[in-house]
Amino acid sequence: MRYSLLSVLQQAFKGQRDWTPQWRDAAPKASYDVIIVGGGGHGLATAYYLAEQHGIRNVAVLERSHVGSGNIGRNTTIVRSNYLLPGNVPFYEKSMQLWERLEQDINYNAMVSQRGVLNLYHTDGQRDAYARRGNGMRINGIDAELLDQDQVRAMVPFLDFDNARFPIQGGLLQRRGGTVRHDAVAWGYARAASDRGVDIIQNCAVTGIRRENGRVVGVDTTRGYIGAKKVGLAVAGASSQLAAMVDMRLPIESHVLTAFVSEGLKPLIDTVVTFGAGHFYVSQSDKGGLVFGGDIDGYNSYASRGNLATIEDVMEGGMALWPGLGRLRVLRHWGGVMDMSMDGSPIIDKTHIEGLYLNAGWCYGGFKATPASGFCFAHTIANDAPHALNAAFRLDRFATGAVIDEKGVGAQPNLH
Amino acid sequence: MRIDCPCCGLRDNGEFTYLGDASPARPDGMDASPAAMLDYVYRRDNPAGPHRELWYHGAGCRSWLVVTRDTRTHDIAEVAFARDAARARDAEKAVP
Amino acid sequence: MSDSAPTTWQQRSGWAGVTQTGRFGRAGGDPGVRLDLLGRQALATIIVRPGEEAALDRLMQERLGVALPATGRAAFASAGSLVWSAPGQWLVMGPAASALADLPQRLAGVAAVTDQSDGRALVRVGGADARALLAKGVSIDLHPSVFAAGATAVTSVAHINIQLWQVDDAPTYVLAVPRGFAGSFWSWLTAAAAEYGYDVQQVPA
Amino acid sequence: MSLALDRATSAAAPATSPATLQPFRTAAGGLIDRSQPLPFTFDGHAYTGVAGDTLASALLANGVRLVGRSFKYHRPRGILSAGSEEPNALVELRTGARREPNTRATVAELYEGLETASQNRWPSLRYDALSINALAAPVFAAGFYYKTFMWPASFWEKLYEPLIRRAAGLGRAAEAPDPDHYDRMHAHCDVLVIGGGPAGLAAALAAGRAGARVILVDEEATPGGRLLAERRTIGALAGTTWAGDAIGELRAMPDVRILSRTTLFGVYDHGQYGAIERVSDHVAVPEEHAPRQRYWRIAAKRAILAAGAIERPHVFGGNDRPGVMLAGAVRAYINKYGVLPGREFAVFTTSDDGWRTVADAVAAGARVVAVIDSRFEVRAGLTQAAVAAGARIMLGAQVIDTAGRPELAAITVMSDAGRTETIRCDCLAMANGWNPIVHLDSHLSRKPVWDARISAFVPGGLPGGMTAVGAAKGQFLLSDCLDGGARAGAAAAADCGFAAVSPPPYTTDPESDAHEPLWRARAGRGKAFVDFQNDVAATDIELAHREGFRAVEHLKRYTTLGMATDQGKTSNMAGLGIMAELTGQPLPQVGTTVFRPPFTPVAIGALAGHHRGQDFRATRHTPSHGWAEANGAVFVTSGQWLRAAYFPQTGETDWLETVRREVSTVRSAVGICDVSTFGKIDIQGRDAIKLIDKVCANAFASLPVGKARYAIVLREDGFVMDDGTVTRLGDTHFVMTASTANAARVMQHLEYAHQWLYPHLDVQMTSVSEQWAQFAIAGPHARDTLRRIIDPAVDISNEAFPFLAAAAITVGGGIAARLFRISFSGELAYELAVPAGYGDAAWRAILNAGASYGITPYGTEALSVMRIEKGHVATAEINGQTTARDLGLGGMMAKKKDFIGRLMKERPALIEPERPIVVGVRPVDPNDRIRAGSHFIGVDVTPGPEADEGYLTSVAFSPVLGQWIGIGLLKNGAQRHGERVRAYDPVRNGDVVVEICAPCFVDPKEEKLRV
Ligand SMILES: Cc1cc2nc3c(=O)[nH]c(=O)nc-3n(C[C@H](O)[C@H](O)[C@H](O)COP(=O)(O)OP(=O)(O)OC[C@H]3O[C@@H](n4cnc5c(N)ncnc54)[C@H](O)[C@@H]3O)c2cc1C
Ligand SMILES: NC(=O)c1ccc[n+]([C@@H]2O[C@H](COP(=O)([O-])OP(=O)(O)OC[C@H]3O[C@@H](n4cnc5c(N)ncnc54)[C@H](O)[C@@H]3O)[C@@H](O)[C@H]2O)c1
Ligand SMILES: Cc1cc2nc3c(=O)[nH]c(=O)nc-3n(C[C@H](O)[C@H](O)[C@H](O)COP(=O)(O)O)c2cc1C
Ligand SMILES: [Zn+2]
Repeated sequence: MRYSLLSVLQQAFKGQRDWTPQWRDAAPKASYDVIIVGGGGHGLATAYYLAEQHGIRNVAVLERSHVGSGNIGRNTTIVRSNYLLPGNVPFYEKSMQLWERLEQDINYNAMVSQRGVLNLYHTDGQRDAYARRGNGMRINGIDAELLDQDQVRAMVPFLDFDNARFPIQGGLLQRRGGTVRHDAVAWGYARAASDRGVDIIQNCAVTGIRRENGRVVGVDTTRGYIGAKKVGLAVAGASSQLAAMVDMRLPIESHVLTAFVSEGLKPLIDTVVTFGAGHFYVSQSDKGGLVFGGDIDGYNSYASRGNLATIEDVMEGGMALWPGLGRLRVLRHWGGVMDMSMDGSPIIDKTHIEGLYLNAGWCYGGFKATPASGFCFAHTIANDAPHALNAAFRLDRFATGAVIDEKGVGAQPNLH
Repeated sequence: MRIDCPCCGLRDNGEFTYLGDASPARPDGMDASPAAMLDYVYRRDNPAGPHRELWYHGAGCRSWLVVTRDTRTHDIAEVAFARDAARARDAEKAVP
Repeated sequence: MSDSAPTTWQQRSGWAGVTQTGRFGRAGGDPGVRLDLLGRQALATIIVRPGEEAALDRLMQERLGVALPATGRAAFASAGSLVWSAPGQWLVMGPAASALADLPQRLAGVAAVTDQSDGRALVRVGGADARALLAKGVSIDLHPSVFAAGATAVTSVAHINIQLWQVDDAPTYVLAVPRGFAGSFWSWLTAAAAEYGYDVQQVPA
Repeated sequence: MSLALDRATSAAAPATSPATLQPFRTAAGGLIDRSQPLPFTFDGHAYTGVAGDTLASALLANGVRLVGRSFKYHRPRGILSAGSEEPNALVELRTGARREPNTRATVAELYEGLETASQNRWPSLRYDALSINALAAPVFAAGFYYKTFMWPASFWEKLYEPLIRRAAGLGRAAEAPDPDHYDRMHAHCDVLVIGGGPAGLAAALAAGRAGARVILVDEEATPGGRLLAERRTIGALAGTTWAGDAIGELRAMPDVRILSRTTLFGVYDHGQYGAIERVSDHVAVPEEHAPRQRYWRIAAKRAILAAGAIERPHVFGGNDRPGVMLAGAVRAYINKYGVLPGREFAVFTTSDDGWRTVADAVAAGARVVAVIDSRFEVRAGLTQAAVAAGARIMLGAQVIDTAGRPELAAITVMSDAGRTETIRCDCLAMANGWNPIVHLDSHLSRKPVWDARISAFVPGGLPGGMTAVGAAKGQFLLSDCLDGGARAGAAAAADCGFAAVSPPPYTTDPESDAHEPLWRARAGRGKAFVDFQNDVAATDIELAHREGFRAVEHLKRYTTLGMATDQGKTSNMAGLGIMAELTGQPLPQVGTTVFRPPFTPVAIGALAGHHRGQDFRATRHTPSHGWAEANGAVFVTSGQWLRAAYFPQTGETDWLETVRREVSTVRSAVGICDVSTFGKIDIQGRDAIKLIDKVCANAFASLPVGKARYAIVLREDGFVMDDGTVTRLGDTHFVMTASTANAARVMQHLEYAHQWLYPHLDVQMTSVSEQWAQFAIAGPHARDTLRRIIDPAVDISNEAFPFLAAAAITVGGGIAARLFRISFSGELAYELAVPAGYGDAAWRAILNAGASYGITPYGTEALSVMRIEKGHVATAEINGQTTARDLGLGGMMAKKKDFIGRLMKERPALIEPERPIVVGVRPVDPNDRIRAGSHFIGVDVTPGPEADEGYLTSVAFSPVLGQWIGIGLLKNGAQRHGERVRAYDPVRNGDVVVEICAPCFVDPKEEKLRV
């Protein structure tokens, strides 16, 4: 059933009787043209675009748990395209554009909310670095504004301007940035893909990748062997484990990032703010919870829970930026296991194994990439060649030196 | 999380700085190949399980440590001075 | 260490401009905490050369009359004190400004000696609530069964790396704070001590 | 502590006490002090409670049952529980900067003058306009918003979202910074006992008696747990007396600490626990110097989870009406607070312990009209009190609906035969079994397991530092709680090396924990709520099931079940039970959602503690800070340091004027700058030079004693990490400097190279950054100035002490110092290092010595101008994205030695000619101003990604050239000197044509340096 105000009203009178599962909970077939491993945002979006853009519908998404159980379901929902380096800029802008029409494309309200993303600066050096970034964005046709202190004050007057250890000088604002309701993205893509013929297979963990004569022929799973002409990996934090199945070592480490939500509150802040002198970023969900986070814990981890050192660091950042937070309460904190790459930028590429494709290295910033990642990965799989937008996200860039290191911290994943 | 520094005792992980996998050995010397260096600098096993990793006790004794920790449970099996581990590694390397 | 010649230049303690002496915090009753700002004393880092630990131990016994303390331990003597500070490293302290001037010579070939006399600001923390006060910032266990007189630790307090050692069972502690951080450290220390009431004095080392 | 855990002593109220004016206050009993009246307000109305009350008990004592409005439908809500699991009774406490939203009235201790308000309603609690939402409830089913509000697209941000956001949310945040302060405490123990009910007290006693270091935390003002809420006996003692004695004994043990009003909120790895002590929340304003709350970071060798259990409500139509309460809460209000939550009670139970309510209510003077038990048969003797009280006993029956406006006035009961009947009552006590508090045991990713005996999940019980006891383990009999607690306490102490003896078994009054779960009652007319706060009804769970959201985590996220401030403490199990029924799965297979910290919400301020405002991070001060401050310097943050940016003099109107003067003075006379912030590393040992040669990319083996050399440190990936200098003080003695920004990183890197990469090297290294104050003295009169302060024996003539010379000297009459002839400004310059204690003196002495030459102190701004004039790269260029080649330093890279970063810097993309390389720029029109961060675009080219040719890293107004200049990174830059490009800066409306030149604007032949 198409979702609309009308159908919602009709069902209100019918006691919600006629709704059906939002996507088919499919059982595996013997084989598929394409298998996407990972039912997170990227995997589901890829399946959707394979069907929608490339007419490839004999596709399965294999998810070891339930759809959306990974990082798509646990991130701080920030979307933006305020990137610095040429390799990244057009890709993330494409993503932004796809967000802007997502609801119409997939007939699902994922609450894309362009409430603005404001990155604060606290020193002249930081200001100039943001100017460099903002100018790069503008050159690429992306909106960016460099605000001074007064302009920031007008937007978010409750921040600590007067007694701060690191006084706020201004900020880089991308008004088109904002937030998107994370779970809805997974569900919406699942529904849209399923409607187009994609099999979404939950509780189906890939345990092996089979090859014959150097090319991929299928995958072993907890629900049996499934044949495939092509296999695309989009398993985020589990990328190294999947790669190990074909003896590949990736330029990736898995790290845990903690996110937090406060108790529900009446509207307090209607934009996304990022502290530039500590690890803290915050926005408010439509339900009223302040959703916030900080830095990763910094050690390799496959456990989706963080520790006190980081939790305190985030709270200190919060209080330093916004002293009015003191009496508000954290309701819950949780972790997600992320695929931190060696230069902090993603990989969307074919591998040296024929028929095997890789989508990984999203670090803590891959949510915003979901639509474009699906779009590009689908293209790469369908055409056996990258799209111009992901031309820079190659696996061989570490060998060639064409790394995309936005932060300039080098080959140390926990610093990105 | 707490790490049992061999000389300082159990300390909060906030006192330490993490570097990463301790397994790759630096290809030393003028004849090291770029391919070996690429492997050393960029490629990681990133195991879900026991992991030998380098931590620096920067807010304590300033020792580099090799910690063997399970990345799924955080159980720590062993903590050793990196210098001792490195000497053992080099001694092994020296054996033809 | 070698500033034995007369000089007209004023020396400044790391606490200068940062601290005030007197009684602060909770009013009434005895102050729970006593903070003694220690004047400058000779202080150096000694780092033993590979394989020279025994030689260093012997030389230190000769020079100060105390053996090299083990990991996490400090040894106090009138000629000078030794405080372990890292594997193969100790802080050596001498009473007078020039007390350690001979060390680099004496330990040549055995250990590297680096003057740190000006690098740290020292404060002695005592009083009935001294342990509770430190527990606010120090994450190590200060219980007497674990950390007693003669124990030392390098750790961090309020994001500042410090070293502390316990000098008696009262308990009384000495904290060595990197000089540039004295102001921020003091801000933490006094905020933490306020609920107990505290007394600050300037004392010679 | 003199503990009044004796209900008798607090019994009788003086006849005139306001307590007796509280219509629902019992005449006697309860752990309260009727002689201490406490006035308070709720929504502006004045009421009075008594000492020992919570806000909830005080409101109930005053007959206030409508306390809040629900999240989505704005339904009237009352008080469900008597503890931290409360989903409904959320209020705003206090006013102004201390306003605190969403506080559970059930845990807020009353104090004199407490101001409270209901929330999420307008204009008033009783008449809330948004209660019309309830009419639209058929539309507002779970997840309806995913299906609509999509058209037109632009309306989402403009219309729909603001409306939704305004309607959603709960309380209002304070409008000002939090005025209170928070404290942090680190504690260590052998045994941590979480919860001070009978199980926890018994555990703590056993461990404490064995000599273990014990910490017992309990959420409530007084430990005791259910003993305070029930009428029980242990041995010959009343339960309350036993608890009081136990607490007394524990308090007398030197190594036992009892923390009351303290919630253990989280369990973290390796025996770390987080707890919050509410030090001052039970008073209006914290006492002077007392924190509002204290965050305890506890490290424990063993932990005993004795947090008890949470009672389950029933799911039936209208179960959310104020007056419908948990049976255990009803008993708590009666026994602990001396309050009757109603006058005519009914009990709806599926368990034996629900029947306890009857006797307690009757004893307190209430009427019990009916006991409805869905079981067909109950144990003989259970009904005795009810029979005696004249209550109707309805077995095999269920409550299916309620009525009242809005407070409860009647219930509808359906018999097994399907006959319905309405019964008048103003309080319905629900007893539907208990859920052990498995939350804390699950924080380390341990999964709870199903215990069929009690139809509930219990802690997983896998090995680890934590053991559950008592109700938290699913042991619901008091005797089991006590015995199990004692055994666990003794075992934990033994694990820590203490010989412990288990006490003889405890005896208690007769008890039973028989129970049969009922996940939902038969359908009635009203909405049957599962999650009260988030308004998740049983029909929403059906809808989720219909739409395929059957996995528990999907169910949760689609319906928001369990996502409210109570995290589903009272609701999750019913939700799972209903889903199990719908899917036909056994309940344990449905599983639970993930439990996460904090156990109850924690104030953000408490976890931040001291670190806010100026104390967010430590500040480092330079040796000249005092002087600079006294002399009006303007400071800038540089990493942790505060550095003087410039020193304005009277008459100077803007910073540019000041900086211009400082630069001109240095270039024409002399200036002094505090550069103590550089990292300084003392490196000694036979192999010191070997280590330096590994870490630095340029060659050092040839560095003679008494010389300094510029040093470049690369990361292993070939990019520049930092630059600095290395000086050879002696054959095996060096001092290395690192930039202010990278000092700590470089030190760590050196230790890494020494301890891990090259462990055999004989090197001794230590930081001397704090030991030495260091000042740059620069300008044509630098030598003249210096001569006046150094000791006469030191020869610093150009011949004896040429450019890059270094030596240990004495100054000020014998003070050991180090002198380096290095220059960042391009002038004749020295850096003088003195022990930091003499830093202030040296600074003053130098100013004095240079006075006759017109010396000026200069700050980081002037420093930066001069280095840009000289084309020296700094942090803006060494930004982690540049190689030595990019910075024009490629030629310095050693060819014949291995060093960190050697191979990777040669990767093809890093040596490609197109790669931007450092250049100088100056506006073609000398009046134009340029700004760092501008991009380079061809003069007649339309800006676009293809046209982007690099960017401007640093700019300065050059007093020497009388115009703005800059350095930047430009594609093919080295070949383009003389060419023009635009410095394009749309974010600041800048677009300036500049000419590319060599990155050195002043004295390119370096003549001034060497005079
Ligand atoms: C706390 C947190 C905050 C974040 N905040 C932001 C933010 O504000 N903005 C932003 O842009 N990004 C953010 N991110 C990053 C973002 O969430 C991720 O980069 C992105 O979701 C990753 O892509 P995904 O959605 O496909 O991953 P996932 O949702 O993790 O999908 C991967 C899926 O693969 C499945 N899988 C793994 N192994 C197997 C197997 N063997 N067989 C079958 N299936 C398997 C997993 O179960 C999982 O469902 C954040 C991440 C975290 C953890
Ligand atoms: N069906 C039944 O008959 C039934 C069911 C459950 C409990 N009970 C009775 O309840 C009692 C249970 O005893 P118990 O000792 O196990 O539990 P308890 O409920 O008596 O005590 C638990 C204590 O833990 C505290 N607490 C809970 N979570 C906390 C946290 N996170 N941090 C700090 N403190 C926390 C509570 O404030 C409480 O004081 C027994 O008397 C038992 O008979 C009976
Ligand atoms: C944007 C966002 C908002 C959230 N809001 C809430 C909330 O209001 N209440 C809640 O209990 N959890 C909230 N959560 C957290 C989830 O309950 C859950 O912790 C998270 O999805 C991770 O899953 P896990 O804890 O089951 O591992 C939110 C999560 C996200 C990503
Ligand atoms: Zn250590």
